[in-house]
Amino acid sequence: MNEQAELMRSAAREFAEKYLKDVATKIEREGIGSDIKEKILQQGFLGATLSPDMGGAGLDPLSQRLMLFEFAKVSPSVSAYIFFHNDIVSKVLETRSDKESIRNLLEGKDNYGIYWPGLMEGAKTNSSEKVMERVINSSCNKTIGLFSDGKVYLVEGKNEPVKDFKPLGLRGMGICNFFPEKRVEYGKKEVLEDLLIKSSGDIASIFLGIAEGSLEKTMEYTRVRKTFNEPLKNYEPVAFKMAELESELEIMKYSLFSDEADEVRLLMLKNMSASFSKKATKYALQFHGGYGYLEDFGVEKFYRDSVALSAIIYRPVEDKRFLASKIYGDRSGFL
Amino acid sequence: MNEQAELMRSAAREFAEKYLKDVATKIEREGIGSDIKEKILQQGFLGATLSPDMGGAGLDPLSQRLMLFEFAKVSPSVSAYIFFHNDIVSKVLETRSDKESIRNLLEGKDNYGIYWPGLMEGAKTNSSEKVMERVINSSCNKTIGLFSDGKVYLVEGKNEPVKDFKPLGLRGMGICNFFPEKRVEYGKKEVLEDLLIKSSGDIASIFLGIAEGSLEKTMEYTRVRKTFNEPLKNYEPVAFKMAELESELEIMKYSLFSDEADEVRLLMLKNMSASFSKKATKYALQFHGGYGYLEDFGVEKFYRDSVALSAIIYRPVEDKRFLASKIYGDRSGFL
Amino acid sequence: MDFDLSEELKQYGKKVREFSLKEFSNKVASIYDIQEQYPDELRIKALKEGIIDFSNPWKTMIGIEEMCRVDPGLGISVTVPFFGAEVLMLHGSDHLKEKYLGKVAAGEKIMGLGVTEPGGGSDVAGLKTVARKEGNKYVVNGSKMFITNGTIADFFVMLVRTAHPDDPAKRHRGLSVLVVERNFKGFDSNKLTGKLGVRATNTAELILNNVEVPAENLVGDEGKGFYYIMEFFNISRIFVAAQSIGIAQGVLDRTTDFLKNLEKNGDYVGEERKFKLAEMATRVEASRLLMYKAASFLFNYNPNPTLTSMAKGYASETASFAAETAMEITGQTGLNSEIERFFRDSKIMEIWEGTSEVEKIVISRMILKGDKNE
Amino acid sequence: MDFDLSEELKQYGKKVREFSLKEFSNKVASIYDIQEQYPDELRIKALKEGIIDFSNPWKTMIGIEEMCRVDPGLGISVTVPFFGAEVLMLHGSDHLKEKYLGKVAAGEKIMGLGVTEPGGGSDVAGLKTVARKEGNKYVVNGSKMFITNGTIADFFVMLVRTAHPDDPAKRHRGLSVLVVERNFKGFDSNKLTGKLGVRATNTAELILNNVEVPAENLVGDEGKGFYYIMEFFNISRIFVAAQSIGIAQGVLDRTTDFLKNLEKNGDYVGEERKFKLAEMATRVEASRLLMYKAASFLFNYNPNPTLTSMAKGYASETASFAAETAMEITGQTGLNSEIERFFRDSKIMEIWEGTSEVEKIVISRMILKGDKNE
Repeated sequence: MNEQAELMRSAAREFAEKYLKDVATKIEREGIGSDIKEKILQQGFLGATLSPDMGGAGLDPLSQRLMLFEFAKVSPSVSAYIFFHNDIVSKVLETRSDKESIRNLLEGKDNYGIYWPGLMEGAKTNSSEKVMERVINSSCNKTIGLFSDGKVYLVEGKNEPVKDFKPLGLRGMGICNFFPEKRVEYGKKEVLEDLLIKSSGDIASIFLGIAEGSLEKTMEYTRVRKTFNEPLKNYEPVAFKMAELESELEIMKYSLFSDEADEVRLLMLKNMSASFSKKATKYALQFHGGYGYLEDFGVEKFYRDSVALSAIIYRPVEDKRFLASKIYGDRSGFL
Repeated sequence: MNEQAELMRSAAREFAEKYLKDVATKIEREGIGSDIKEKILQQGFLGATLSPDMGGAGLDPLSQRLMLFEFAKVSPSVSAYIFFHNDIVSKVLETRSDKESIRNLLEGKDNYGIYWPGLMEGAKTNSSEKVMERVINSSCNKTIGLFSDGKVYLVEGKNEPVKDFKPLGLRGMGICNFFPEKRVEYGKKEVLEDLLIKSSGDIASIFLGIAEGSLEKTMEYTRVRKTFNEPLKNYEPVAFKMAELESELEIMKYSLFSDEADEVRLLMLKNMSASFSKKATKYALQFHGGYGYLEDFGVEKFYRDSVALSAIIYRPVEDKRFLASKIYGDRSGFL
Repeated sequence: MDFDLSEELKQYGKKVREFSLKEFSNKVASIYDIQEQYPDELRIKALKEGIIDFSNPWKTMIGIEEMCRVDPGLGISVTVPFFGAEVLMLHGSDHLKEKYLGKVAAGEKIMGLGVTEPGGGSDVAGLKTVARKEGNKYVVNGSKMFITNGTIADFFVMLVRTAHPDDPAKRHRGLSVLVVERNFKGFDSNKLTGKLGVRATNTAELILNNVEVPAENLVGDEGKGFYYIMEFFNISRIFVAAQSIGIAQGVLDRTTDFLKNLEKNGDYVGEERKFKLAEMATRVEASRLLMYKAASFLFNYNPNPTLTSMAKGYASETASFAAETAMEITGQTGLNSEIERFFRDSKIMEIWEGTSEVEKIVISRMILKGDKNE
Repeated sequence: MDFDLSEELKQYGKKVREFSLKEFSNKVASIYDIQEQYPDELRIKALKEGIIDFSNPWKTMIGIEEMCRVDPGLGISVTVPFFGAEVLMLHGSDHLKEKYLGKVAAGEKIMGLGVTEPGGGSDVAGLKTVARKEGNKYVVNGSKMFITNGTIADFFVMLVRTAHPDDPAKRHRGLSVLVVERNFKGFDSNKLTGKLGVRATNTAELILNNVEVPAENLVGDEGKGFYYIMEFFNISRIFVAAQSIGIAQGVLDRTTDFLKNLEKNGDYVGEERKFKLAEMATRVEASRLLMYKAASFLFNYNPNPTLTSMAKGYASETASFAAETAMEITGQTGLNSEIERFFRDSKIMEIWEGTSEVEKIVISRMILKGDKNE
């Protein structure tokens, strides 16, 4: 691991420890506060991957992965918030060298929502252009949106809370209905698909952060919680499963947090980590018993977020087909 | 990867390609021929991990892993043959600085069998000292054996074919009944348990070699074999599963074939690769359909060997408990 | 062999389904879910319309499945006011039955079961709530956790410790069941909020501070409480199986519709999602057969704990497998539909009324004891 | 609802079990397995003792399960001389039935089914063996692969192409079924050796080089062969489910004994192995219920392909899951016992008579077509 990466990891870990850990449940309930958003900007986490000539820090891919991982361990919502701005919004703006929007982003003037119904096989596409329903990021003033004409737009407008709906995951980011006032085309659907493929390693980092966050809590809980007068960890089914989960996590992390990780390996890790995070967070909840079912214990959010994030940024059909075709060196898995 | 390791990998791969590939099925049917055993000795694969002052090449652990992996891809029996001699026999002899036996081993005068009933929870222990039943390695003249007194002996004696029994796996090594003539104590049961723990990385290498061997054949088969006029690889359930299996294999290999792999990680990899190899070889067989069920196609042997090897050198209860205790930093998983 | 439900049960199932489809719309279910509100109007409506019929356990089971298939949170809420009733039915004095059960059936009262404690869970016999006999009353001190209907029930069938055996191995003895009313002095309850799922159900912590319970509120014999409760779980597990199968069938219905729609619109479906649909359907079918078989023993006064635990264990794992798979198949669409609520509701199935781990302990113990489960 | 087998069937099952325990000792099974030898003596003995009774499909199913529970290779061998008989029964002329089926029932002849071809498999309609009509005979050219009883059967019910539809989408039409005798000129067969498991069964490749088959040996109508064979698979799958459940129950029996022994000797068992035992037992029970339900439709002349495919698919996966798990639990002991043979025998269940993949295609297709599997 290079030095920059190590430094970024410590910085992110410290930040999460200092500013997020104690308020993680509050973030889930009330959203990421503007004070936290402000601090994220100040510390340069948001927009960090932008090239220096765009005003960013030109953060290397490994450092970005470590940063997202450390945040996701504590608050998947915060990690996703940075991810969407760094991996999607900034990149879309960069393709058009839209320096002004980037400056506004880096100065905290703009806060972006994400909207891409119909990006995945079978998902409903949006037909209305009057309202963009359930945009991710409840406090956005702009949105990167995929419209039913198959094009990506930068949309300015107004957000409004969604009534009678509570999203499954990323509750810290929240959702809103967005009323467009002005939109500018920024490319075709393929731009987003391409960005999602290129972000494979970052997506994997969030999934693994989610898994590690839930497993850390579970390691601790199974040490202290007793049943039939013995700590849970003394029972084979708990200890063996935890050993199995910790092993998978460790082996994936080793591969993900390496300078050498190339495109195919990052794709592999995205697929593996998506299903792993669901498995790990489910066991984490199970081993917490009834307590795991309660928001206060901070475990169920990882389970929800792993599934919600999968539905939002992981595409089981397309991503697997893409990888299979890479591995076979020929189009595969399309029947 | 260091240079020695790279060299060893090429050497083993070349050897397997040149001397094993074409006779792999023959080895399964008739055993590892004495010509092959001779060549394995000549090339220095057998006994390679012995320290130079014992007459070995002092092969580093990574190189040994790569060597076992490359052999297992083609012939798990040959890989296991080298493994047993390098990881168990040599080490047992080394603990007593038994230079004479080591010399005989390196000169091809001795060929060792392995015998450890009762090493795992619940396995039947041997009670007779007149005959050691079903010793692994049909042509051995000596055996490292665990007896019912809980002690490990170096046993000299005669082998005899086992009637009416065909072993599930490692058929190239074969099994025999062994009639002891002389035995010398070489320590307690714990010596073997300790060696199995220390060999975790090597065991993982064999399992992953088995998996890769079967998956390589399956990649090829699913490219050419058609059903309903389309190659199997074009169907999602085949392509996605192959992508998943290739991914797991790749991520484990990356971690296993690294200089940095420490004891805990190698233990993790042993556990993961043991179950992975069963899964991978089972799918390999399934995707070959009826042909996979036939010895001639060289796929079913990987499935058998992964399960047999698990029963012989992988201990699901003890190995998982050991790892869980390492991870928790405290005795775990014993209830 | 006969795999058909009786005509009466089929009709009943149909009636419950119609009621549920009418009353448990996504909009209604969604509001109770978000607000974590118990649907008392629906409970009363269901009772009035004869949808809830606890006189016949087959009907109860089928009713639960059909309701949960439409919405698990509401379905469970509507069917749970009787929770624990079997303990009273089987072991309560006539006085207790008359005083308490009748009003529950009439819809005037709601009851609850008080077994689990903070730090308790699977180890029921380890409970710490103590009832000290003083004259013709018990004085109860302790607390209960994760109690369904905790802030709305009028009374609870509660497991408490009435004696302390010297030998820790005998701690199953010395437990007794009392009927504890909410309006007894010293009784308090705190609603638990922020549940992952089944948020329309009411869950609370109970606190008992020198609560005085009349001795006549003892259910059955003193010291036999543990066995009464284990017997009860052997019954209630079949109803959790029904909840689970309702959930699994519910997401199967919705996933099937999703894929049918894709096909209809000429969109790509792909074999992988079809295979997953087939796996879901197979597991739902297998779960239901296990439940029916277990029920045919249980409701015939011949309970088979192996089969009951198989049914509960397998069905609950199927619910959570099916809900996860449905989320995977439907993706963004599922995220913005009822499926996400089913997903959140499903996980508790593997936890309450005996975790999956407990079911496996029961099954393996019975098998190793020589039970042939026939 | 009634989950009990009739007294007659129970007695029959018992009788088959006793026969199997007596005749299929590990020693005997082991020799046939190693030598890849068909146990013709056992086939005849079973017929003589009235163990094989193909007049009642329930008996066939239960008999297969009980035999395979003791030894899969021998059990299948003994019950397979009738393989394909249903095609003749349902569609053969009286002449064909009399000429061929009677002798099979009398134990004088063995039959086989010739469908699969080299390079064929799941895609049945893609077969390449051609029958050209010439006067009152067919001239058959082609080859068949993985044919059970291939070198021992006296005749085969064989699927061949008799017409070449222009439209490739209609290639299911133009297939027909012929009865082909081994002693017809131009017929040849090669035994396939080196099978992973079920090595007592006989498997071969058939070669047909201008084989002349009398036109009267056509089964049913020309061009309907594909449908006859699909109908047959819908029947035979239930018997593969029975084989699979026999295997799964067989390893469950042996694993239970292994763990009981550990407990008896005061050795460590551990919860993990107990949990796995519980999972095995649950899946065996669920598989059997699926099979019984599918059978109750099928044997009542009301086949339900969804249920049949669920039963076959789930049971075969259970067989291989159970055998693998048994190997894991018993380790070295299993390696030196019958369990390793069961393990080798189990895998083919997921391949023959429709791979697991084919079963899932059937199930999902029926569901998406709107089948409610009721």
